[in-house]
Amino acid sequence: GGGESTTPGQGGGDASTAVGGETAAAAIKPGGIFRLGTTSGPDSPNPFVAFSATSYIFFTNTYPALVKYDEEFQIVGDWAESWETSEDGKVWTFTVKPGEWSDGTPLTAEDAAFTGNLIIKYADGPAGVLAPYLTHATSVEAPDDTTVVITYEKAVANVLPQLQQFFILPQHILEPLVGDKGKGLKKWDPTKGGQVGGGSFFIKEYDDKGTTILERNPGYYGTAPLVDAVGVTVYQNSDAMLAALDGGQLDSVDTVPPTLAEQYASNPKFQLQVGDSTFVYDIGFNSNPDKPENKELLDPKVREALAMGIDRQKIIDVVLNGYGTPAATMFTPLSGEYLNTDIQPEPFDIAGGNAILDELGYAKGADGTRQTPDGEPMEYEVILPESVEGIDRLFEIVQDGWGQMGVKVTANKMDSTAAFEAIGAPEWKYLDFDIMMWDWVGYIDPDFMLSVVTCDQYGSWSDTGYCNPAYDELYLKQGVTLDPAARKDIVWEMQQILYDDKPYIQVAQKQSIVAYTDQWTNLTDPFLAGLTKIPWEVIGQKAS
Amino acid sequence: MSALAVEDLHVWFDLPGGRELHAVQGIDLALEPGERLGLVGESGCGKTTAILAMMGLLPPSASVAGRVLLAGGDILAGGDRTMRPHRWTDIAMVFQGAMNAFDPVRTVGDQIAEPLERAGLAAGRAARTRTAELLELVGISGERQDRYPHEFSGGMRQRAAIAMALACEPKVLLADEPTTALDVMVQAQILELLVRLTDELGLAMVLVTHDLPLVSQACTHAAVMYAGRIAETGTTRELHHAPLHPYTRMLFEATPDLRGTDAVRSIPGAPPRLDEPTVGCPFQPRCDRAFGPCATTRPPRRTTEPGHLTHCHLEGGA
Amino acid sequence: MSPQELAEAIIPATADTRRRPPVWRFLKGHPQAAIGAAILIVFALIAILGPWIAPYGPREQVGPIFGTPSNPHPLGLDDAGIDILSLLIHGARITLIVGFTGALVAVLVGGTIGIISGYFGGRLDNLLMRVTDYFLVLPDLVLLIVVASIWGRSLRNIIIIIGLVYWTFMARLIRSQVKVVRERAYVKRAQALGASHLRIILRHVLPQVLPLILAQTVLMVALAIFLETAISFLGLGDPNAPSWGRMIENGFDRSAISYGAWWAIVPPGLAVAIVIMAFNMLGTAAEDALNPRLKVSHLLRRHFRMRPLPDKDAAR
Amino acid sequence: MSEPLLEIEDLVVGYRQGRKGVVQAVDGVSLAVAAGAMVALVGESGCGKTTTAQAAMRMAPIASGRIRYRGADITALGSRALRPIRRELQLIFQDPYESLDPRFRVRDTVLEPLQIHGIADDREGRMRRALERAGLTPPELYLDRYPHELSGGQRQRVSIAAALALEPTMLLADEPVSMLDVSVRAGILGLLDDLRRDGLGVLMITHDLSTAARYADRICVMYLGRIVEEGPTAEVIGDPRHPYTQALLSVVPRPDPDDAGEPRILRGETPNPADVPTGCRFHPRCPVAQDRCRTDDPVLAPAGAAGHRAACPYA
Amino acid sequence: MRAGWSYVGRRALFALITILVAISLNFVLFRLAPGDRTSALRCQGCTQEFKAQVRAEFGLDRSVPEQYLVYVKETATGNLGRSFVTQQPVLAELWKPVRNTIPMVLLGTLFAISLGLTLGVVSAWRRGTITDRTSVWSGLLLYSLPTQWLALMLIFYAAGPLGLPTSDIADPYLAYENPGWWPELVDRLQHMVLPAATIGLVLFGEYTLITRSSMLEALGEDYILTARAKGLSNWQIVRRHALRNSLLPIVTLIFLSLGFILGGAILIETVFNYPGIGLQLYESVTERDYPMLQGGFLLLTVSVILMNFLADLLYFRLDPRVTE
Ligand SMILES: Nc1ncnc2c1ncn2[C@@H]1O[C@H](COP(=O)(O)OP(=O)(O)OP(=O)(O)O)[C@@H](O)[C@H]1O
Ligand SMILES: Nc1ncnc2c1ncn2[C@@H]1O[C@H](COP(=O)(O)OP(=O)(O)OP(=O)(O)O)[C@@H](O)[C@H]1O
Ligand SMILES: [Mg+2]
Ligand SMILES: [Mg+2]
Repeated sequence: GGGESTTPGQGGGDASTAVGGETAAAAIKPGGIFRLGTTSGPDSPNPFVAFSATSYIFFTNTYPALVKYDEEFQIVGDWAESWETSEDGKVWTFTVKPGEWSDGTPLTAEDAAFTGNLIIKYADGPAGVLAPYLTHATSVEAPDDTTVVITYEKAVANVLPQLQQFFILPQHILEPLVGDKGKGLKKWDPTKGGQVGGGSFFIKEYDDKGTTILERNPGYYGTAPLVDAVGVTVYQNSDAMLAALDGGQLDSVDTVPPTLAEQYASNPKFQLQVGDSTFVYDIGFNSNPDKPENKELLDPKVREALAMGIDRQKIIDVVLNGYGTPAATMFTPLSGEYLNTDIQPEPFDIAGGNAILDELGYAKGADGTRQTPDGEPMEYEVILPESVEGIDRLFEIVQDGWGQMGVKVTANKMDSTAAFEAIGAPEWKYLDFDIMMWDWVGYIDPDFMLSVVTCDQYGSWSDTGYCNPAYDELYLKQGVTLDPAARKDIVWEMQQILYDDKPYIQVAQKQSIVAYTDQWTNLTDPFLAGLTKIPWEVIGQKAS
Repeated sequence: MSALAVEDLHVWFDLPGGRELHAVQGIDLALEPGERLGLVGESGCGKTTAILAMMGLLPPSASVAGRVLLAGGDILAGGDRTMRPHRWTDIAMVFQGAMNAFDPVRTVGDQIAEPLERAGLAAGRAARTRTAELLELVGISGERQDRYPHEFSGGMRQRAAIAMALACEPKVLLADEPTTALDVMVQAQILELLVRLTDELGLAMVLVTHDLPLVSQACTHAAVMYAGRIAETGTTRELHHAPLHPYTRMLFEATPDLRGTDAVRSIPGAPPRLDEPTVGCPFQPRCDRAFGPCATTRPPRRTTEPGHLTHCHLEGGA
Repeated sequence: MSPQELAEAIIPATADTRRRPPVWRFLKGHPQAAIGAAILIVFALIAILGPWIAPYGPREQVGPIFGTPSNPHPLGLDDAGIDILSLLIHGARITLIVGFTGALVAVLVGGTIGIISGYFGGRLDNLLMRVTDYFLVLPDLVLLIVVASIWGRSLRNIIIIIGLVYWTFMARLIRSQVKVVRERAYVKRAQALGASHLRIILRHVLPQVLPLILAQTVLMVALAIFLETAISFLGLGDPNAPSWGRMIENGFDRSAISYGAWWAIVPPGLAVAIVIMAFNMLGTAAEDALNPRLKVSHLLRRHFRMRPLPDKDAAR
Repeated sequence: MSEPLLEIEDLVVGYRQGRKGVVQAVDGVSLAVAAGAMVALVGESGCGKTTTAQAAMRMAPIASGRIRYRGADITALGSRALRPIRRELQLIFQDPYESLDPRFRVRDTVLEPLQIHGIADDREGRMRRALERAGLTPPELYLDRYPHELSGGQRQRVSIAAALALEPTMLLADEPVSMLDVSVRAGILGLLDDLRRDGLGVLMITHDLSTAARYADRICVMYLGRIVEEGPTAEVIGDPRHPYTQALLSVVPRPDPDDAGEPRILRGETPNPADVPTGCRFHPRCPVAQDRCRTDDPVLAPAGAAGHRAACPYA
Repeated sequence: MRAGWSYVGRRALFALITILVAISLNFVLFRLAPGDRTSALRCQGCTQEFKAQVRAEFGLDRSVPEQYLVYVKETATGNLGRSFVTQQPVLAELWKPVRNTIPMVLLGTLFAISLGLTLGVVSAWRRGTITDRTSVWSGLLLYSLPTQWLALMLIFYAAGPLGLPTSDIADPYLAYENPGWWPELVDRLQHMVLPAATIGLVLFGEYTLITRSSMLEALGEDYILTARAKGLSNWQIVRRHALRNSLLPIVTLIFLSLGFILGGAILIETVFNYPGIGLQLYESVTERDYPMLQGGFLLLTVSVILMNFLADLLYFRLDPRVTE
């Protein structure tokens, strides 16, 4: 909810540019272990439980998926060699490669059918976490060992982007554990007694607070990785992680704090990659028209005025140390053509904002705080989730700007669970809260982010209580529009609606900053995105 | 030669603010083997300080002048260093509150044997045997040496403290109010014990108390102290029947006698402060026979009989 | 002579110091406490005058992120380009307020319970002490995290939490003291006279335990500040209040360590340490002064001194 | 002798001690104090003297028995009803160093009883009179002093003055001089003696028989929660009947070294009320104990002259 | 010795009762927590029906007394439920971090005890000397340093020069290389040094001060004067009399603090990225993982109570007066 860093498939870098260090290609020495540091740990090795991006990295590397994104964010085959769609777009048939699970059991289409039907069956229950990847699917079948047939109830626009996260699980391991009503699924510990993987790796050792080691799966259906193993170590804070990187205990880290990016960029021992991500800071307003108090905040004009009080550049400078770009919609350039480039961020213009508010009749009181016509001061509490990095500073800058416009806000910081609860309070009716600050980390495909503001997300992903039937209609339409250009138009229109209604004011995109030591090569972009599959077949240590 | 002699002993305590308290202002005492000397006086007159000085146990805030002669040799001059070898082997002590004189976490026997081991007199089994003997000597079963102090009653602890003091067969025993806080009956037991032991072992004993009748009954000699000085020394008989110092007489007059009929009279006023110099006789403000020189001149030391001496201007008795 | 008796025996002889206020006398006799008090006065002044003496505002970006210490900014800049020295000055107020009020809550709650429990004894005492026991065995930091994250983080909550964590110490301590005072003859005498419990508590018991309560309060303030920095460090502090604890947290969170920006972490930590130390100096000195059992030591390297006999004639 | 002011009848006081049960600190004590009389209660430590006095003040838990004051039963009075009694019945404690609040000036200490009992008229005068009566003259010299600025004897006088402020009729003095120097004891005792001559009843607790002999009209000798001998002073001192009294008297040290006597020192420790022997409670230490003493618990019976009673069949 | 055993029995009973009380109060404490307990299921995408189903599964739909009974029964059989986050049994999930924390805490505490006690004793013995003053001031200083800050300072200024790792419990890849137990042990110890040193330094200050004053109290007792009168040397007096007596209050303190350190290690574990129980609980709080929290609380309270009990036992060994 309030989807943040723990959302599936955290946006990683792409279109990244290598900064500093030498980039000349060198001979590769196969073997060895690639050691990665991260500050966000896996939450579970069990796909029915896990949410965190790091867990998803494990899944993409240890479980087969039919398709994947390539470096240009185009869908290409992974386990599937080829696929075709029926006329009506409802039936998808994939031809898959032969492969083996890491315990030697053959990997067949049967596994896909088993996993798919399991998810469909328990979509409203224990398999809820995985259900989005098979939305609208009615069955998965395996006519033979190398053919997977997925049937949808209607034509779906984003089948392939979804399927790249449909992880195929080992039937021979899981089947006995399913239990009554699928109760066994959530209790499943895949790493107990050794995980059985079917991707390029399998989890050799799992430690959600320490180091997880992925070892090469000899029966992998694709090109074998060059490295023998990949280690992922979890750090509670980036200082510890960077110290390990500096000390040579790590080969790479997945995030470099913006404050430190320059240091690494100028250090020849390291390579730094900076690129766009799908991470966007936003300010959300309670958009439920039934909210009893502070109704003035429902007015898009007020929101617009407030938006003009946000110094986006200062936020980028201070919070992100320059490693960010202003944002005006929920999408970033990573979403490619779906990003509505017509929409531009509101200018930072205190006077302009003041003018709007004056015009609306919210005059400044004696203490400089504006008042509504009812005499209520414009004072609000802003919900801040604790886990979001830099949120304090972000808030301070916004607070200053709004303060200059006579709108007073105070922070109410909570852990993310509490924050999400407070937003929905009471009982997912969205009546209590006024303003919140958070971030969204979306996917490359726009579907999920667009869904967040639909009416039926109340109590689920919705963190603004926004509900607009016209918008919902468009959402359904884009979901079944198979023509990309037509779909793009709808998506652009939807972004415009949101910009006008302003359930959110998007503030800035936080770029991803990745560092690795100069000893490694071919860590082509974007090698860490949970969204894409890492090209292990080319990544290796320099020979010299 | 005296078993213990004190010559012109002075003790000062440093007080905060650079001032000084002259707690003991030049006392002389001499004690023959087997002699029991009672040291009496009002609270705060310096009794404890005097005997702590004899043991060299004064705190660092104290400074001392004078001599403490043990069998003729001065043991005070070298401070703690010269003192330590004599402690317990030559001169031992029973403390005022024997309740607290024992370490609560070690057995009584252990603590009695400790000085034996230290002085190399006995160790191991021999020390245990000796400890048992000592306890029997004061009327406690030797088996009780493995008990802890809290398992002893007050009277037993006091007796054990006496046993402890006798461990190294000292020649001099200093007992600081060994019976205060004890019941009359237990007090009688302890006194009887002390008298018996000094007789049997030929010990010289200084018995500090503020109870005159006690001294009369238990001691052969007595020294009456007042405000850090000796008012009068002599045999208990001389002191009772022919006091030379009015203070001695008035003390007796303030003490009710079980069957006596004389009026009991308190001594008016209070002892002088010791942190200010005194002029003349310190007792003069309370004295019923003060006259001319008392207020201005320090009384001289006078002797009537051998061993009976006083610091008083009055001639011919109080 | 027991140490108490000795101490008492000495007092009358030196009673001429009595007219001076005891606090002054105490500070004079305990350099450690005097230094502590002096430091605290300085910090209290800083806290009071903060807004006027701080060179910059607590939000004012005056230079680059983690700007190094330089002439206009002797302690450098923090992760948002704010002058650290100014932040320190502004933070003093919050830190001290939290410390004092937190300690006050602990003292009021713990003191009341301790006095009631100790004075009345019996079943009530038993009951109260069982509750205290439970709070005593709860690991405080953990309790605090739970409560802070459940109730939300505001200064008020932090203060209440601090009180909640520390009242037990206070209650225990006061109770044991009150139990002693209750047995004093003068309390018995008042009882025999028919004085009400309230009167006895207010007139006889409370004044007697007050110095100890004060000493403990001082120590408690140190603990409260300590706890505030801990809470803030764990990100559970009030985001609207710029305390020293939050400065440390900010520095830590924003990678001051890796940046090598020691100036973002060392000064606030030092400030906390100095203030806590000042409180501790004052508190432990007071505690020691109130403990008669510490006045005497029978085992010291130094011993009594010998001096020449006084001039007899002069003495006369 | 006039009507008794304070009467204690068959008093039993038990203290709960740990889990083990109840310690009978006082086990059937009866005595009476008349106006203008001084009764001394003597005995070894722990025999229940203090407890008796405190029970008379209604400050100890009374298990059974009666306390009468001026003929009225006050055993079961509530604290409100007790207040007027507490005005007239005053307790003086053993330790003058402890019984004064160190933070109270003499003035406050003496005024406190008046405040507690809400006596508003002529407070100042009452306070001065009390101080003067306690021998602290002129009062001005003492009014503003703190306890630590007073000598032990003066402190005890202050606590007596505080007791006198309410103009009581009965004093219970619990070892009022045992903590004082000999030189001032006589003064305090003389003061109490004067007060009783003024018509106050005094119950004096002491373990010093010489003191009792000198000042009291009657002596009650207590042993292990019981009174074992009781009678006019001259009788008890001159003709002690109970072996315990005899022993006690024999060990009293005499000021005259030549007047030694034959001490009859009892062996054994101070008895423990948690462990009372069967039969006569004194028998384990008694020099003349017979077989029947082990089983029969003797009661106070007349012995010797009129008004003299002892709890020993061989008295 | 009968009295003694009854003492031990009574303390054991007392500990047991306190544990029962703690179990119950833990239940209450977490029942007081506001909010939907299933929100910790981290299933924001789930339907309300599914949440209801999960509530039923965790027994949250039953009445509070019923829940309490079930909870007590399960707790008694050692079943603390399953973590909301990982769905694994709480006890096993707690054991992992506890296993990491204990050796570190022990190392730090041992360091603090040995050094603090020694310095405290010496300081009291040499009261008023330079040694004393130095140790009092250093004790005060260390006692006053915020734990997390001290840890940061160690990272800043000690880790580099000493070449010590500043995070984690072990070199993550060492085990993978399988170098044998010795290098692994060394590696573990190296990782433990800084966190343990932080604990050690903080406690050391406290222990020094407390030992000193406890020792001073003992040195003021009359039996010390007696011992001097008996002619014992200073060292003998300290060793035979003062030390043991002054140790009594310290023992309780140390044992009590052991339990607290376990929970209080959060700060240190945060700074040093040390995956211990403190960090785990902190995480559980932010994740609203109530079963974990409840279990962790129980674990910590029980360990404090047990430590208390151990202290009682030790007290019983050390102090002959303790029999009732
Ligand atoms: N350590 C000390 N520092 C300062 N003054 C002291 C010290 N010890 C004793 N005095 C003072 O020295 C004087 C003599 O004290 P001392 O204890 O020797 O008297 P005492 O005759 O033994 O009295 P008591 O009968 O009460 O035991 C008293 O005025 C006392 O206050
Ligand atoms: N509050 C109490 N709780 C339990 N036991 C008590 C209490 N007060 C007194 N006792 C016990 O009652 C017995 C009698 O005590 P009490 O104080 O009356 O004796 P006493 O004759 O006054 O002794 P002393 O001469 O020592 O003052 C003692 O054994 C004592 O331990
Ligand atoms: Mg003395
Ligand atoms: Mg008594």
